[in-house]
Amino acid sequence: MQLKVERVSLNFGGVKALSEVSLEVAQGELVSVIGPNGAGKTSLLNCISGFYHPSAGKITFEGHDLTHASPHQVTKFGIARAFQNIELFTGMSVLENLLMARHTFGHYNLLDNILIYGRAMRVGVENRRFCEEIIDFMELEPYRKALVGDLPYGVRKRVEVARALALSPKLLLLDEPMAGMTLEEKEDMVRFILDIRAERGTTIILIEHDLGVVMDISDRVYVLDFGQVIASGLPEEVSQNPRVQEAYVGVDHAV
Amino acid sequence: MVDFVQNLISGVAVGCIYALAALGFVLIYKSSRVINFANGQFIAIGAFMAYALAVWGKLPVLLAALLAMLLTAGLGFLVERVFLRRLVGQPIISVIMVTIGLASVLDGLMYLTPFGSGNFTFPQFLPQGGLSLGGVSVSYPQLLAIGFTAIFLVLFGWFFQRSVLGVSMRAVADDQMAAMSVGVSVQRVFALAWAVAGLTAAAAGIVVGMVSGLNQDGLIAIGLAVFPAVILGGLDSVPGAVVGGIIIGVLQSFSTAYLDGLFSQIGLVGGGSQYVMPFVVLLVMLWFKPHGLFGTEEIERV
Amino acid sequence: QGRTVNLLWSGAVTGPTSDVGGPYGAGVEDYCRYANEQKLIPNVTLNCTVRDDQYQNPNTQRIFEEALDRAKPAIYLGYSTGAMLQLKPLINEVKMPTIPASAHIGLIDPPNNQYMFLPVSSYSEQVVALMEYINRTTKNAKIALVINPSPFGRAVVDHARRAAQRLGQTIVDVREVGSGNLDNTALLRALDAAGAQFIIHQNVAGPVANILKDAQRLGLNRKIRQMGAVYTGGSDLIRLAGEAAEGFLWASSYYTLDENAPGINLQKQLAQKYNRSADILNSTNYTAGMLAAAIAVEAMRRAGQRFNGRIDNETVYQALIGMNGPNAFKPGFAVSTKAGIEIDFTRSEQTGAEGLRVLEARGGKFVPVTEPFTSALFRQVRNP
Amino acid sequence: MRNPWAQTGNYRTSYVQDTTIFANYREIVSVVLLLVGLCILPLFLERSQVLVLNFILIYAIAVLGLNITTGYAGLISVGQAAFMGVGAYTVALSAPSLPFWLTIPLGGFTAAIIGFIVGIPSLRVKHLYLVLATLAFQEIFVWVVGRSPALAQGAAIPVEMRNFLGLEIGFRNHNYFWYYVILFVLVLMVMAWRNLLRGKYGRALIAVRDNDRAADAMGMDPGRTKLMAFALGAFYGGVAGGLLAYMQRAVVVEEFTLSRSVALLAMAIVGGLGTVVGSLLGPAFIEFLRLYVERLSEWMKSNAFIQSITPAGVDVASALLPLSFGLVIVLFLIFEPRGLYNWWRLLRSYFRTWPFRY
Amino acid sequence: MRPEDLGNILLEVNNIEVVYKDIIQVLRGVSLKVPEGQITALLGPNGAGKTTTLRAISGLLVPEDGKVVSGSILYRGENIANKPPEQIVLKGIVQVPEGRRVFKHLTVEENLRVGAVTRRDGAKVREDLERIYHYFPKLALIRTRLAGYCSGGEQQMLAIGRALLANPKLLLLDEPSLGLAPLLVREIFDIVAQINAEEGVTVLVVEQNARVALSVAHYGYIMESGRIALEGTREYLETNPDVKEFYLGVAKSGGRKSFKDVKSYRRRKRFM
Ligand SMILES: Nc1ncnc2c1ncn2[C@@H]1O[C@H](COP(=O)(O)OP(=O)(O)OP(=O)(O)O)[C@@H](O)[C@H]1O
Ligand SMILES: Nc1ncnc2c1ncn2[C@@H]1O[C@H](COP(=O)(O)OP(=O)(O)OP(=O)(O)O)[C@@H](O)[C@H]1O
Ligand SMILES: CC(C)C[C@H](N)C(=O)O
Ligand SMILES: [Mg+2]
Ligand SMILES: [Mg+2]
Repeated sequence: MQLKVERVSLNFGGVKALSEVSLEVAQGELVSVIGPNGAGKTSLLNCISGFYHPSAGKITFEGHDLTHASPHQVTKFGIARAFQNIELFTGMSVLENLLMARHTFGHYNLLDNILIYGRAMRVGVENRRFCEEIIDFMELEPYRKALVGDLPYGVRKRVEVARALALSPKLLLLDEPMAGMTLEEKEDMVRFILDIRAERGTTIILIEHDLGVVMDISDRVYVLDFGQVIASGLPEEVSQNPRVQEAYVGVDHAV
Repeated sequence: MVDFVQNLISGVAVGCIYALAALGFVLIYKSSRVINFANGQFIAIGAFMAYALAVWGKLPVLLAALLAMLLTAGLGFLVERVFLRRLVGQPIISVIMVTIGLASVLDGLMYLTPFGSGNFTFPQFLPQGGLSLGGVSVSYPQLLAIGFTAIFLVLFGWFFQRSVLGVSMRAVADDQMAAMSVGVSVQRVFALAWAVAGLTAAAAGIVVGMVSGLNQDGLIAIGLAVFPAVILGGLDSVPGAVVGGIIIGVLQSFSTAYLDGLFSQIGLVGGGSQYVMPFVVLLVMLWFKPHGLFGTEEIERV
Repeated sequence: QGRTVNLLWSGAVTGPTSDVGGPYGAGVEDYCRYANEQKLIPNVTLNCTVRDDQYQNPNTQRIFEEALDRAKPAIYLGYSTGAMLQLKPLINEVKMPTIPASAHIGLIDPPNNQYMFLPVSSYSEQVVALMEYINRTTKNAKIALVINPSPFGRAVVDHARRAAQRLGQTIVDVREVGSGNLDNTALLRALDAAGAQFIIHQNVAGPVANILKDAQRLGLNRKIRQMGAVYTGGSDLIRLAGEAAEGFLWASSYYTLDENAPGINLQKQLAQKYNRSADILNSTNYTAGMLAAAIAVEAMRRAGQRFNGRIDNETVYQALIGMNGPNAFKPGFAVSTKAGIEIDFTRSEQTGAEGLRVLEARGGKFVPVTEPFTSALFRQVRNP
Repeated sequence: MRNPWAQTGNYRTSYVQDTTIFANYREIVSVVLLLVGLCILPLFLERSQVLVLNFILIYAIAVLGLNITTGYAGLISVGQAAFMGVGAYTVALSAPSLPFWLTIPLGGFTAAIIGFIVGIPSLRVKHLYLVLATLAFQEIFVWVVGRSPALAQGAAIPVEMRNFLGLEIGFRNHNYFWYYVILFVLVLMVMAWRNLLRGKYGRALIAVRDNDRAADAMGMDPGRTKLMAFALGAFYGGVAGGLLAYMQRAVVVEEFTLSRSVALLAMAIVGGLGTVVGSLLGPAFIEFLRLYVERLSEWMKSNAFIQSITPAGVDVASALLPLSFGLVIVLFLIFEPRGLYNWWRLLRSYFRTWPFRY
Repeated sequence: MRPEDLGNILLEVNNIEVVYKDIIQVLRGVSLKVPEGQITALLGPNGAGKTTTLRAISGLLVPEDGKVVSGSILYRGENIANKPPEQIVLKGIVQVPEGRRVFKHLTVEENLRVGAVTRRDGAKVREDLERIYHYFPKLALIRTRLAGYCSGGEQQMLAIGRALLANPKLLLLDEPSLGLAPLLVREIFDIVAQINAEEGVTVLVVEQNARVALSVAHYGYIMESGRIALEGTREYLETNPDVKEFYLGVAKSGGRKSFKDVKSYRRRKRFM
């Protein structure tokens, strides 16, 4: 297993955001996490990506212990994420946002930086080329030099994913990348996600409320409720589970 | 023991002056996230106005004080109208810098009056001396400071927790756009905050005038002394301002009483630890409890 | 009428210590006007430049160098301790006779001290004199120093320590207190607990007044006698401290406004003529400014006389160091210890009026309680 | 943009082009001209005018530093003067035993170390709280110097350099000599500044200002970046302070107080935050403002009519400086928040397209 | 059928153009009508200008530095374009902003009370508060919790409740389903429908989730890049083939199409 989350618990004061959550993801898998609002999905991602540290339990990725790592350390192991409430560098262009993600790629020190010569220059050009490729891949060309703050919501969501990709991740964490999109835009995003997996072999954990999307593209699904895993398995299995129906889907299934 | 109690009481009295000065500061921060570097100037102007009304205008001291507080409130209102309002939505550094610029402008304006240089004594309307109990003494102006602070604390506490206007003031601090969406007039809230800040600053200035006389530099310096107090209490907490102010007052008193000797032993000549300890405490506080004793922590969720 | 000679004063008309600098600058200004009206320097128009440096050293430095480039003043009247100490090497290099408002002894101590002239005795001498005065009545006194948190305040500490040793006194504590001191209970109690019988202040009037008021409230005014050097006392202190100032001892070389001295009379006359407020008229700092200007004008007059109308920094310097013995200057602003001599300088003796008196606040006025004297002890402890 | 090969090559060159400081030859020429101009400028000026320039250039170095800490990393600092002080005192203590080309960088490094320490609270606190941390440092610095006998308790410590490679330095040429030294240092510091902000370390500064959580997720350690911002900004301050020590011939603590810190911040803002041009224009503007307001107030004092209409006890002339200083800050922030830099930009584009309007 | 046929026209937007920061033009002549007592839906892709339209109505362009530069917005016949938001609220138009925007550091109940800030009828406010708790029983359970720590659904309920306390005649909802789980989306829309039915509050709702929006709306507009592209009653829209394909996700064959099968080229919408 590439990622192992073992009996992780997380508390905020009295609130038990996660209790003994376990989850495993294999290399190349697309795993979805669903559950009602406040179930702890984002908290789980936050634990994996180092923003929160679990009060109990253990998280490992390819043998590295992530339990107490901070976000920038987690990134170095090859984990990238896109945020639920867009966290872009609003004052920068799309391209600059992606370049930020190349921060740790190619080493040069402060002195190289100040002299900008040789090493710093080579690294810079290499990173630029890489980012342009991703821009191309995510079809963001028209917005390359546009300030992120001025972009429509849907495009910003896409920039989020693109920026995460720029980290060359082995594991990509996507937190509701399709929220607030029309059907058509969702379809585009699904296509990107499937392409990412197909072309790069990236493992993906997806949080999404649109059950249509989740059921259609996931390899496996975990269902969280009140910080606990209440079901997991193949999409078909999970969607038949009565507990899931009750807690999440509700009577009107077809939203 | 008597010494200790006396130092404590004196510290509390001074602390109450800081608390008064801090209240207006906190109010502005609470509603608009602006750090007001011109607070000291407000304090000075309030005090000078009271002096001018009482001595030159020959008004009864209490009336003069009241009028001065209202006039300074007017000044606060004006400042918001003329300067701050134009900066809504600008980055925070701009807004801070504007208050710094404003401080300088107000300094200049004070030089246009005879108060610019020189010292003035406030007319005495309280009896000389003070209360004395078992060797512990408090002067009447100090009692006044304590009383003023208590009154303002209760008023403000009620205002922010109970009154709709107070709650919407906090709402504005949280999210201006959302507040507008339900019909809060953000501009009115800011204007009110600045006006009330002017009022409390003037109150502080008048008390200082009674305790220790008026001098522009001295009054403005109190504006600076307020910073450690508000950090200690939490930048946006009304009770925090009071508790922080009092702690800083006591800290200064205790530093002078018990610390100065220690400092000279490590080779720092001349004591005066009361000037530096508040800032040391400020740093320590920032490290261990960044939001002060009662400040609200930023709710940050990713 | 004839040529113009330049005189430069720069000091804090605004900013910190402007309560001193304001009246001081006014004194300089008024005396210059008077000198021109009276044609004190024959055939020469005196061009007095009074500039506000706001107590900021870069301003002082710029104003001074600008003057060197352009007006080329014959004499420079300086102001703050900090700026003067900083400019000392430059002043020495350009050989500019300088009369600072600050009476920091370091200004006339080597190195680079050749062109500095203090109009009256130094802060250190004032403090040592006060200690000697204490010694007249109280042996082995315990003394606390309360000083301004600046080079100005700190100027006196070492000399006071050495003097105490000679006198058998103890300096129980040295404390720095600046303006805006809201409450001095802890300070006074700590000094009391340390057994201090006397507090000597080296400060400006504001903080001292607050300490006096608190001492009175705490009933410590009987127990601890307070006193201070020249910038602590005067009409400002009385106005600020009211009756709490009663009994305060003040070391000063200047005459008070109640005395019938020629300088003081002139001061009253000029204040009226130039419409100065009562606060300025009553201020010792106004007297001090006038004295500095008077010395400068007199030196220029003599330089013109001695060197065929050549009035520049070199001749003025010569005039200054020749201002002694029968040539001493007696404008009547400061007390003197030697008959006929008020201000005298030599090449190596750069203090003007060496005499000083101790005055006591009584009934809202400072009245002298000693004859003018110089501190012999200070001369022993000045350079150990 | 469907053909990656054709495009990639193109990007590569365009990125290298992006990396160069100057967009075109015209800019190179104008920078060279500016430098030549600055080099010959003193030949036309009096000593005291050069002194004014020296102050401006020294402040420009300090403001450049502030533009790293505040302008780029967004960490508002009201302690830059104290960092200058650290540099100045380092110089004062080491000048007797070391040559100036060692003491000045040493001052920078000492300040950088202190800056690093002062920045530590930034690991925990954000935004406005941090302003107060720098305020605390500023106050503590002045206090400690004032109590330290080893630092003359804040009174003047002379810093003399009378001789450089056989060149006698005295009153006549002191200001000129230091003008060229300062100019040289400034040019170096500007180049370093520009390069820094074009590389990944500079980008990290901006990222942390913009969104430090996202920066964290991008593999940048926000804490380390903030500390670096403080250290770099302080380095500039320290170098400026070291130069100031030599230029003023002595170190006095009053040079390094809160009001100077505030003035530096004002210069940065009036000039235009985060720009080189602004770092030069800001100090120049503020210092010339000071100069001309001083002139004006002197004129007012000597003008009988103005004197006759001002009430007794009121000193209009002295009020002018704080008044104008404050007004300039306020007006700039309200009407031209991008500072003088923006004027300069507009002016430049005006000339570039002259005689056409756009 | 035209909107007039559904009831009195409460709000009429005539050909408005909106410009942000004096340079970015977003709306290029938008016109729409909101019939009184009905729910009107405004649909469209990202960046079409839906939020901007709502802001223009509620006056909330101000904090975004935007302006209505031409056209008019008539509310009961009175032009309210570019009026300050607090005046518009007083007239009875209240917007629930996109992304919930609750006051994070206030408790749930305090949030609600801020909603009543413009009201002078204090006694009635208490009553209304209970009514809100009746509609949203969840909120009653957490009235003392800080809003910042509430879950997304709770925050959305809170935002709507807060707006309702301002006593609106016309409620503007901006993407109430954003980020909410299906169960909650349903719940919230049901409550909106209930409030509309029981209290007669007119609603203009902006949504991406066309399916759920159309399930409660009486009339709908579809917006594309700053213009209204299509309008009609629910029945009309639900049967329009373009709407079916692009907004409701119904495959040509009739059933729901799978996301796995999305084609990798963009198709043109016919009505663009
Ligand atoms: N920083 C925090 N402080 C306090 N409580 C928190 C914090 N972050 C999350 N919580 C609480 O933890 C619980 C789980 O929240 P989380 O954001 O993980 O839910 P979620 O499943 O992602 O919901 P949604 O679908 O709305 O995004 C909630 O009750 C939330 O209030
Ligand atoms: N404050 C602003 N300044 C500049 N441009 C803006 C601003 N707000 C929105 N825009 C631009 O206006 C266009 C329309 O935005 P609007 O938010 O109205 O769209 P929307 O239809 O609500 O989209 P979404 O579904 O993403 O909320 C977008 O291109 C957006 O980038
Ligand atoms: C009158 C002044 C010379 C005194 C001042 N405080 C100083 O620096 O020294
Ligand atoms: Mg979530
Ligand atoms: Mg929208």
